[in-house]
Amino acid sequence: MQEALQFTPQVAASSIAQILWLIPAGPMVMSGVIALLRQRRRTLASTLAIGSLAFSLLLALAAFGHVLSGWMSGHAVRETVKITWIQVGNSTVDLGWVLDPLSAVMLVMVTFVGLLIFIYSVGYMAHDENFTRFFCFLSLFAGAMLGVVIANSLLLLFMCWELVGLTSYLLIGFWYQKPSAAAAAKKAFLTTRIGDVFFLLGIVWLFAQTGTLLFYNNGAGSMEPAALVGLLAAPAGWGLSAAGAIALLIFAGAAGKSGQLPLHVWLPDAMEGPTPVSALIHAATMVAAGVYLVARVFPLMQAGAPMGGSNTALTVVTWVGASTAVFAALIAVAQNDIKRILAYSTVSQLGYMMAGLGLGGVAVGMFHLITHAFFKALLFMGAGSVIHGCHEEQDVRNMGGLWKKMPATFATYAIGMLALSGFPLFFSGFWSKDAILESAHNWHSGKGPYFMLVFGALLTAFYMTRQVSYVFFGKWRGHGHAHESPRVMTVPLALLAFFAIALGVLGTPAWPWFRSFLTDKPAAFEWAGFNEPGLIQLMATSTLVVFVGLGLGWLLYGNRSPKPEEADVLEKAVPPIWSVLHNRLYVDELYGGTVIAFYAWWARVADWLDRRVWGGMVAAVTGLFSLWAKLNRFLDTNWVDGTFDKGCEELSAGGGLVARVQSGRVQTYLRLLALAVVVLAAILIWSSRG
Amino acid sequence: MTPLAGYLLVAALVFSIGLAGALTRRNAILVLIGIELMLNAANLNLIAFWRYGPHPEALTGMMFAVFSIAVAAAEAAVGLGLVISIYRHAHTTDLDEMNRMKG
Amino acid sequence: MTIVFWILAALTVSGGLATVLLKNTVHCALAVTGAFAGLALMFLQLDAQFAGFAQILVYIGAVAILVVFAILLTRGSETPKGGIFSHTWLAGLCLAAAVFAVLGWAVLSSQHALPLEAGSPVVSVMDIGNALMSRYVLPLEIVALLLTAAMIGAVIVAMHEKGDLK
Amino acid sequence: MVTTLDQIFVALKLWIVGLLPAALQPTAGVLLSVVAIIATFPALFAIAVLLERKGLGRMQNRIGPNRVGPLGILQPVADGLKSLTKEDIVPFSADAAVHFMAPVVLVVVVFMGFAVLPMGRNMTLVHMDSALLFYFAMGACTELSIFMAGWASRNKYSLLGAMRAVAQMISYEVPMLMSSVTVVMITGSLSLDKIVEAQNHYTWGLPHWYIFTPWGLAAFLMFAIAATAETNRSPFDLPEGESELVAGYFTEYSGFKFAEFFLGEYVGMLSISGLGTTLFLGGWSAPLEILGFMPSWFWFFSKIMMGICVFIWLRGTLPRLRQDQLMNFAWKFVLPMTLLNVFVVGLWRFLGEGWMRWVGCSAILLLAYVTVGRAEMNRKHYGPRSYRYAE
Repeated sequence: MQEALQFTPQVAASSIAQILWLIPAGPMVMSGVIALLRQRRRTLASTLAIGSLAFSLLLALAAFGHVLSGWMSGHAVRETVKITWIQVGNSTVDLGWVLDPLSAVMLVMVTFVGLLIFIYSVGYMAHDENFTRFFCFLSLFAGAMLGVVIANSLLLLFMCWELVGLTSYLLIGFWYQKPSAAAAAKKAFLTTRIGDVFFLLGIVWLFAQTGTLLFYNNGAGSMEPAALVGLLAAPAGWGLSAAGAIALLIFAGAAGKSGQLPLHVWLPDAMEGPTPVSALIHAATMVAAGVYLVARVFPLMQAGAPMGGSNTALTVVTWVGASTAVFAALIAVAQNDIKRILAYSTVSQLGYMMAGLGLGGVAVGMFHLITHAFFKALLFMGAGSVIHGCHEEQDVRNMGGLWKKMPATFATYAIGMLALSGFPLFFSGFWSKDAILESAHNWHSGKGPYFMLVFGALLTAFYMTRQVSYVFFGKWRGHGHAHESPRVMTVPLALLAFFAIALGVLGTPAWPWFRSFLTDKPAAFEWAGFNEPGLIQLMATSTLVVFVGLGLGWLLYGNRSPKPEEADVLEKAVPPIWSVLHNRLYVDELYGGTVIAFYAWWARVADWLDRRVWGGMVAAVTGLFSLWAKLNRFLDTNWVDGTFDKGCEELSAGGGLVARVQSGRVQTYLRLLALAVVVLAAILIWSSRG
Repeated sequence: MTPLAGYLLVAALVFSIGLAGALTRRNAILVLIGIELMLNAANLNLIAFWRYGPHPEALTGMMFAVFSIAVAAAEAAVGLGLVISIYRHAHTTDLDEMNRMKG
Repeated sequence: MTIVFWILAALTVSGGLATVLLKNTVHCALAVTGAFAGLALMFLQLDAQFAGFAQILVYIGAVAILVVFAILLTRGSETPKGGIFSHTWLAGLCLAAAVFAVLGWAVLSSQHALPLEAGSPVVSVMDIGNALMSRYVLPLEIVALLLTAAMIGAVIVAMHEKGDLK
Repeated sequence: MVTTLDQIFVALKLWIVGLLPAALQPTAGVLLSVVAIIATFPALFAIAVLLERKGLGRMQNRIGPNRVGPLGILQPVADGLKSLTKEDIVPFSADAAVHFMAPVVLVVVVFMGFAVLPMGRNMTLVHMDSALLFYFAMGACTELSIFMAGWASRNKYSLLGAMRAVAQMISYEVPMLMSSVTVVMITGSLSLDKIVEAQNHYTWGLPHWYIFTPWGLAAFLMFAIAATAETNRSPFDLPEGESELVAGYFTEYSGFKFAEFFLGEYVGMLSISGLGTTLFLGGWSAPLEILGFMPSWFWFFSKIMMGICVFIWLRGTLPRLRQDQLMNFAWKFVLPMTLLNVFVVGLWRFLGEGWMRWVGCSAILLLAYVTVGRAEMNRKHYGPRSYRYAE
């Protein structure tokens, strides 16, 4: 086994693709450097982190431009660079990275949003004494995520994936002195681990099947037709092909990272981390990673699916996504912690993305991912700025009337909220969600997801309205007096707000630029895009739904300022439902009652076995031996000792005799030495002459 | 009697004299001196063998002697230092009174 | 067997004997110096100039002085009560005699094997230097290390615990 | 003519030896040279004493000896006669044998040193391959004799003086060796003849003496200091510091033994300056090419006498050091500097010909001397003395 790291660029790879690795490398190296800094070098640390990420952003833009120009000139760009990592015999494990529209778009998004969040956190963490450590972790986080994005090999992707998990653990538990934070960090780590186990299984299986982990390797990659055909051919039981099974396993990993239904519990608790971290996790990096993974392996996902139809994997993805969307939205309705509400909304939006992937393919899901990244980052940072302004107050009931107190925050937050709830025509959220709904509507196998998603949209509009009216309208119910946040925090908000609106342009049915960019079909702008059958009605419906949601929310919560201790409107209306929702549908309790209880029970059983069964045996054996020992003792005392003691006395006497030789006198020893020499010499001579 | 034998006999004599001194004197310093004498006798042997040996041009014996002289110097320095420090503790250099290491 | 050899032998042996037998420790030190000188002269007689001068330089120039200093520092010059010989002197003497007997026996019995005449090697200091720097460079380095270590050790050992000497 | 004058002593020796039967010739040759040395240097010793007494007198605004003979030239003779005729006192409790041996050993050893000094062209008594080593071996022996003198006198002043002397000589022997090693490194030989030969050629009429190189100058300065200390001359004359110890290790000596010590000291000075001359001042070679016509032995002896004059001058000028100052100076300044010098010589050797090695070596040495000198000067223990009274 020879481990050579020979670097084999392929002919097509352009210079920008060659140096693509610099994008994640920069922040990673910088985090290493920052780790070496002393705690006091705050400015230096933040400068290094931000600078490195800005550098990555420039590179990402360059890469994007490269891809864009290639796309403009009509041929799809997909350049890969391969590094042979391990070579065993003739089977190699390759790492590598790929530059194609998907990764290019993702790179730009991550670096840009990440950069804004970095700048923002300079202001937000200004008073924390572990500032440097924070930036160390932060840039490592960003670097890992960028690694996930550019990875062309499932293995490299998995490495960075785990790195993301680790850094998320570190960052969520950043305020480790808070027990809740530590617990949340542990929870996040373990929960995602569950998904990752399946993911790893999928990877191994894939390697066993195809012998490579590269996605694209001019025809030899695992995401390319040749391999896929082989995978489809291989059966895996339960009527699944190997492709389907592996796809599901990988999806489990993705579900873990991006908080899909069974494994979403860690995401809301992750709010314990500092707000910029929440923003980063929820908007740009971590949860996006799951969706991105699915998008990345989409060829595998849809392998064997009939044109426009679906296969097992996609169906599962769709249903999980849809149900997550509704489920989380329901919970979000009844939360009072400003960040928790956003967290659940993130979960539900991730459900939308997954559903979009399952229903409409990469373009739909990714488009929502991008737009969501922007406005969710916006919302989180807005929330952060609110919390910052209200002196670390997080309960929405203790706020209110902030719209005069912090106008900038309010304006940007409102934009983000409207975008999230899909306010028609002007906001990116509307178009991306609309695309998902459309594809759900046109889905061949059942309308279930469609209705669920529509309901989800309603709820989204509702709880966002609730939150905003709680926070920004009514009378100020907090203590102390709130203040606007510093410029370093508001400027990023403004930027994000701009993009939250502008990005919509890229995805209108009239000019589906984004879709065509990802799916390599050049797109022209024609109004005819709207003439698709049912499209207008669809848009109308979603608009209607959104307005209903908004109106309902305003009706119930608008402009009234309840006492903090006063019960919520819904609570008064329908207490049981409220309590169920307020307690997050008892999922944590459910897990506590089932999984954890099961383990506890097992532990108790094992304990009992230990005590009773094994312990009993041991006790029996011990008793036997002790009995035997007693017998021995009896014999000893009575007739061994006599003789033995005699022997001991003899021995000690002899010892004394010998000890006399060691008189502690140098010359005695010297004498013995000399004697020995004499004898030795005599013997030698005698033997030599004889 | 060949010359070499003469040198060897002298060396042997000096060696045993040194040994006798080391074994019989009570003063630690004189014991050290005796040891030095023994070392010198050994050096004489080396030189004599080098001189009368088959390959004098190989310098081996002489080199050995030179190195052993250097080592002897070090030994003397350390040994005398030890004697002095012992004297500081026990206020004597009489070996008969120095039997702290008695077993 | 030249007359010179006999003189030198006499000088050396008498010096050694004096070292062992004399009462006054300082006299012993001086006597041993005589023995060293005799040995050095023997080296010279054996055409080992370098070794001989090194012997004089090291033993008479350094070791003897060290010994003398040690004697004065330990008040060793006044003869101790109860004789200068340890009470086991007889055993020591017998052993020494035995050693001499064995060695002498060995020499005499192997006399027939010993070469009669010496080749006359022309050894310049240059040769020695070259040998030291080429073939014996490793021992040289090691000896240098040893000497340094010995020096430091001696200083530390002989230094006053409460560094009031400096 | 020139050569005859140059080689006159050699010729004389050959002629005398030629008169003897062949069997005795080698022994006779050696004896003759020995006799010559034993005759010459005491004479020089007398001259040196006279020179010193008169010179010191002048330095101290005295006239100096001027009674015996014209201008007091015969003063040394008078001293000699006096010391020969004085009673030889051996203290009652002294260790007679050692007390007697000490001066003998000293004188013998000191005279031994001359055996290897080339005193002129073809005027080396023993052509020895490791002459320098021999010389230092002999020098090492003097310490022992001094110790013997001090210890045998059973007198605390003598003992203290002896201990001081021995400590001082040991301390300064090391730098002396080191500074001579530099010359050996360049010449590539321990033989003093070769060393002189190596310096005995000229460019533009100027000699190639080692003192005219940066390292050579540094080494020579260190050598001079060490030599002054080795011979217990002022400012390093603590062993016989009259103010503290009556006369140091030869307090208890009188008459001829004292004269022997006196002789030993001065002959020691002569031989040391002879060695310094040989090592750094080109031995018997002429200071200028055009002066080559004068006999080599003349140059040698004149250089030696120059050395003596320097000794006298120092004695007349400098105050006596204190013991701790002496030791600190030896171990903390002289020794490091000589070691550095050894390194510099290595550099010199391997930088090869050219101006570069001159600049480099001089730069290193200057820097070292300035910095270390400054540091040493600013040390506290060179400040005013603090007395500790015996309670």
